[in-house]
Amino acid sequence: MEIPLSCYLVLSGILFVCGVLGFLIKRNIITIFMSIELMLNGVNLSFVAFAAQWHALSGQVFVFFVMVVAAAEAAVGLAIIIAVYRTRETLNVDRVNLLKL
Amino acid sequence: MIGVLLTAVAYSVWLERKVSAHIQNRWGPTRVGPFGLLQPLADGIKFILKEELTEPHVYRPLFIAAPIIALVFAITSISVIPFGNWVNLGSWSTFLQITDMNIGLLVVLGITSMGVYGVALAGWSSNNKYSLLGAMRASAQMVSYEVSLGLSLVGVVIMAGSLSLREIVDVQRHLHWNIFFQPVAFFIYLISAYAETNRTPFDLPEAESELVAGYHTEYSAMKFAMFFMAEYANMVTVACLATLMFFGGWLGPVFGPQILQMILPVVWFCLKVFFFMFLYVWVRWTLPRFRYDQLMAFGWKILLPLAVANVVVTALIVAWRA
Amino acid sequence: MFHLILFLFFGAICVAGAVNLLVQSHPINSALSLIAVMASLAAEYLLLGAEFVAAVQVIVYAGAVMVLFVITIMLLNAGAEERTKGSRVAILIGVPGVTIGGVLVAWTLLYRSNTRAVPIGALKGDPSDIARLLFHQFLLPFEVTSVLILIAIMGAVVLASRPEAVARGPRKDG
Amino acid sequence: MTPNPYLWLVPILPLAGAAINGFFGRRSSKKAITAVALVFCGLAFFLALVIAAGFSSSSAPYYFNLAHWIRAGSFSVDFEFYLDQLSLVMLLVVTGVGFLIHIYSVGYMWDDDGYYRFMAYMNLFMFFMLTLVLAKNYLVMFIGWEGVGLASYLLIGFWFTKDSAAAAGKKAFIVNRIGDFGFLIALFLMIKHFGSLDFTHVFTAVQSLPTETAGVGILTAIGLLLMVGAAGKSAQIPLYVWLPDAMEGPTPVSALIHAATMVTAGVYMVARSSAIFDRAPTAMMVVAIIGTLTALFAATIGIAQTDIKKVLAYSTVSQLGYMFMACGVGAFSAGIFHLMTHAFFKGLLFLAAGSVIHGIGGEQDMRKMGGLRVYMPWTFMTMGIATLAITGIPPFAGFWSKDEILWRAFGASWVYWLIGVVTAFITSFYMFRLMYMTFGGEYRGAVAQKAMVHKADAHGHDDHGHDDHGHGEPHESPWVMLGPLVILAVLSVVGGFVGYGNRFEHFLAPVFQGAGAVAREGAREAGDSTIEYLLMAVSVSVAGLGWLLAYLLYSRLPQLPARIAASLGGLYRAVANKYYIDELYAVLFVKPLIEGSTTILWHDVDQGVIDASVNESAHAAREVSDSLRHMQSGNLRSYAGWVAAGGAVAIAYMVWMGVR
Repeated sequence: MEIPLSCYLVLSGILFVCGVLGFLIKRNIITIFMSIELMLNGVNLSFVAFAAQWHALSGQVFVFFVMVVAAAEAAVGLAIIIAVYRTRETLNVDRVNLLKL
Repeated sequence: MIGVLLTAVAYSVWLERKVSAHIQNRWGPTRVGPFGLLQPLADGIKFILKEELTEPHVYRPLFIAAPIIALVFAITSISVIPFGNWVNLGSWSTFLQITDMNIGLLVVLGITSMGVYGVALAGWSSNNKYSLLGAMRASAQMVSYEVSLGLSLVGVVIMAGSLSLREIVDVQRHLHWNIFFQPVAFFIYLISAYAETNRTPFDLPEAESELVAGYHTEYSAMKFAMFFMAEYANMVTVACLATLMFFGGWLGPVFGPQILQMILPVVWFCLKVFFFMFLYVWVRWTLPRFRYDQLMAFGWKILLPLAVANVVVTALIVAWRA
Repeated sequence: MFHLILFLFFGAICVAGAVNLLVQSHPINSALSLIAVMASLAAEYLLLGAEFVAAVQVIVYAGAVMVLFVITIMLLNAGAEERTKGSRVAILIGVPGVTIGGVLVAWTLLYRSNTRAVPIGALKGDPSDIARLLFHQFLLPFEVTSVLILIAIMGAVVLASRPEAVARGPRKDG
Repeated sequence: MTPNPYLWLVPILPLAGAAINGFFGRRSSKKAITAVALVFCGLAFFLALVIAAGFSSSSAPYYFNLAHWIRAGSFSVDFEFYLDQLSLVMLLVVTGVGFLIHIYSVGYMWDDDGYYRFMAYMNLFMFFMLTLVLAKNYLVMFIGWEGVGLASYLLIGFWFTKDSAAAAGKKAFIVNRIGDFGFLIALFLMIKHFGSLDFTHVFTAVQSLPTETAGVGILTAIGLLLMVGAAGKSAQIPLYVWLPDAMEGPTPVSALIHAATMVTAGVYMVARSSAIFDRAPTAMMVVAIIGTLTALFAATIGIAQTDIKKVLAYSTVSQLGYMFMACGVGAFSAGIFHLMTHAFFKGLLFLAAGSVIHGIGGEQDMRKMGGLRVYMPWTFMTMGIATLAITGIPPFAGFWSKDEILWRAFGASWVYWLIGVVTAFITSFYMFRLMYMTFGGEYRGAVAQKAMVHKADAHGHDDHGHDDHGHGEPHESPWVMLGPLVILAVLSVVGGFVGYGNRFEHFLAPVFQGAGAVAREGAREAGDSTIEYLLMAVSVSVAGLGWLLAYLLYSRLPQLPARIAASLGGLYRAVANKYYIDELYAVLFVKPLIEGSTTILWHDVDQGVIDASVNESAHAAREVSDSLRHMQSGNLRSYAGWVAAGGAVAIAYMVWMGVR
């Protein structure tokens, strides 16, 4: 029994949509950031699925790069979150809507 | 298999108590059984029978989940460790390893890296500043030293040309143990492994004199036992890995009848692991504890550059010889 | 059949984790469900034959990135989120938009595409093969990402350290 | 054709000099500037001599491909240089006369603050002029063409703090643009019809076309347009008006650019395009008519001018008219011959005039001169030789070339000849008038006058040890200025013998062999030596008459001219005011342009349409932004909502496209 590629892609789509929804409805900035990671993961899955479909390892290499970028992004992003929290003393994005303090 | 491992864990506790006692010129456990050999059993019964305390101020779901996470990951990592050579019983032939994967080493690293969640969540969910401090220290320390740990193994991987633990052992035949070719990597690995398992001289997370008991301050009975077992299981895993990577795994003189030929590799393997377990205890009672900033500085400023240099040199030599 | 069951099992964990991420109000729970998603995604990768990617997924994502998240949550002592209603747009336009887009994509994939089935272990993602690709064809991107990481490290250090600490320079006794 | 790798060095050397002086001159000493300017210019001259030494009338042309330039489909233009007999003559004239004038400039401009600038511009001019002369195709020629225009603009407006100089520079530039417009269109036509701008290609293509005897064809159009360009650059009717004003520039500039070299570029271009004109008799006739009319017209204006340089300027226009007349009747080599001799004597005249102006402290009005032969004998002598040359007194240079032109013109039509002879008479008259007014009689200038009228050449003149309070009495110029005068005087004397026995024509024959067939036949018909000598006698005697008249009026009876002027009344005023041509142009072109620009373009189009649309769009943008500003709430999730909605729309579109 083999799984159609579309199943993997739909799974990846569900993860991505969940990520976007999380971005939209979550207020905690850390959770929003995690939603982004969820989106990236969803995309990664479609990369790997396509790699398997087309017998091209490049897809997996792309996943590797995405992970690297995600790691860098997490480091910087969390540092930014810490900096934001230090100045605003809140993690709620609805309260972080002014450029000036 | 898990039973074997848990038994090994239990007896390594006994070993530790015994050795430390002897180092301190004491006798250690002697009452339960000959040489106190049944002491682990008694300990187990005690842990199970003790009252499960769950303080009201903790974050309950994670407080309960944390020790389970810690133990599960600690035990899972043993699944890809090969502990012996091929075993042939008539027509049935197997390799003494639960799962063989050609990325076995990465799996071990991945699973051990997950172990940090148990510690971190335990400390955080306890809602106790000592626990939290201990957890933070543990997380930072484990994440930091994992880098050096992984890099120290890269040299070996380059020499073996594979990530499969079995193949790594296979290339060490005829006493071509990696300890002779990668001494720097070995010591980096050893130091990082001690930090990774939160053992002295890197036991900052549970430094009794500063943090009461670190992340497991609030734990008791079976949940505490789980952390305890996870720690020793991790030690066993790390010791196994050291044996496989640097000391030729199950390789050793094999002779005698067929049954002996099948058993001897396992014996050699166990002996080597035992040596490392002994070393743990030995070091624990010999070296003092680091200060925390010294620990981090040592990890990032000395071990990491050294590991990188080792990788570069190894790669250059391998490339030159190829 | 076994393959399908595994796929469904881990897929279910993925979806459940993703939904749980949305539902949970406490960030630490969201983080844990995200870890579950990532771990089961690693299993999915194994099903697809991508062993190396699976291992790296566990090591990098679950073992490093998410640890950072958890540490940050612990450090900032983030509590359950407030239910503020800051954005009507996100709820009234964004959510339906995403839902419609997702449904459309799913519909297209399921009923309008003729993608072939993926055999189990279709493509062996051996570390050596990946490495060959990475260090030949993708050498430049690889090096560029290494620079990116370096910059990210420096940026993170500068951002996260307190301004006065940056101005004062490193402590002498450290 | 023979490749010659040294060819490109000739133009590049002055460019290097210009660059060095231009970039570093401000901080260099004057000696260094002088050395750079002279060495690079002199090297170019030397190189030209070396090249000329190995070049004879039978030599195949040299060429050198410096670089590929334009490649567009089948059309291509290379940066190529080319040297044949025609270019060689021009090359020698430009570098030789140019070098002499550079030397002269050292003395003339020494005390000017912008000395380095002047030298850099002069070298730059040399570069562009040599590019023009050595071009192998029309586009490279056009670069030189525009470049000399630029150098001319810079040098006319050299004293740009003076309004009249700046205005004269602009005038020259703008009038030249009109000519360049015609030139450019001619180039476009060539590209369209011949697919090339290379001389060889174009002329080969032209020769396969029939002569456009009746009607106006493409060749006639190209020829006329080229003539428009030439009229602009060489100051022919109706575009001559810039040249007299260009005398605002320093006198060496007038000598080099506005007498000897640049203004003759038009003649060179017409001669170079002889193959085209040969097939377009109508265009040729227009060239001849314009040249003839210009010669007469400018000469009459020259009678009544009192500014020494203005007289010479109109004289230049007139002489250029002669050259065009020659080209128009098919005597290209005669035109080039006159071009060469004219370069010698007109350059000499200007330099001598500069020496005079220099010697009496910047005065240009001839009414305030007089008796200068006593003070500056060398200047007097050399200028006298030049005058004899320009008036066509044998055996001076001008005689040979002018006579050749007149004879050939007679071969085409007696009308040309008649006007040419009348012009020769007038020329002789105003030139000797100039000589008598300047050097004859008593000095009329204000010797000790303190408040001196610093006219155009208000250069510093304290170089001779005079104090600031006045110029003292007139004096001879230093030898650095007189040297070039003497050399040019020698050339003005002997230069004409080059053409003795049609040697010059034979030398240029390879260039014009494809052209001038019609004209040459006509010339042969008139080639009766009796008639030739008769014509010669007429023109020489006419020149003598002019001299005599000038002698009578300005030396014997100095009061008479004023009375004649008074009795002529309106006519004299018209001539003195240059027939009001400038005013006419102002009324016809400049004023309507300014009016139209102000009312229609500025107030209606610019303010009413362009500005208004800009303002309105800005206003509209503000309105829209004001309403959209509320979208930018600062809330991260709202932004994400918009992004998500946009993504959904994009997905929906793609799905729809895919499904459809």
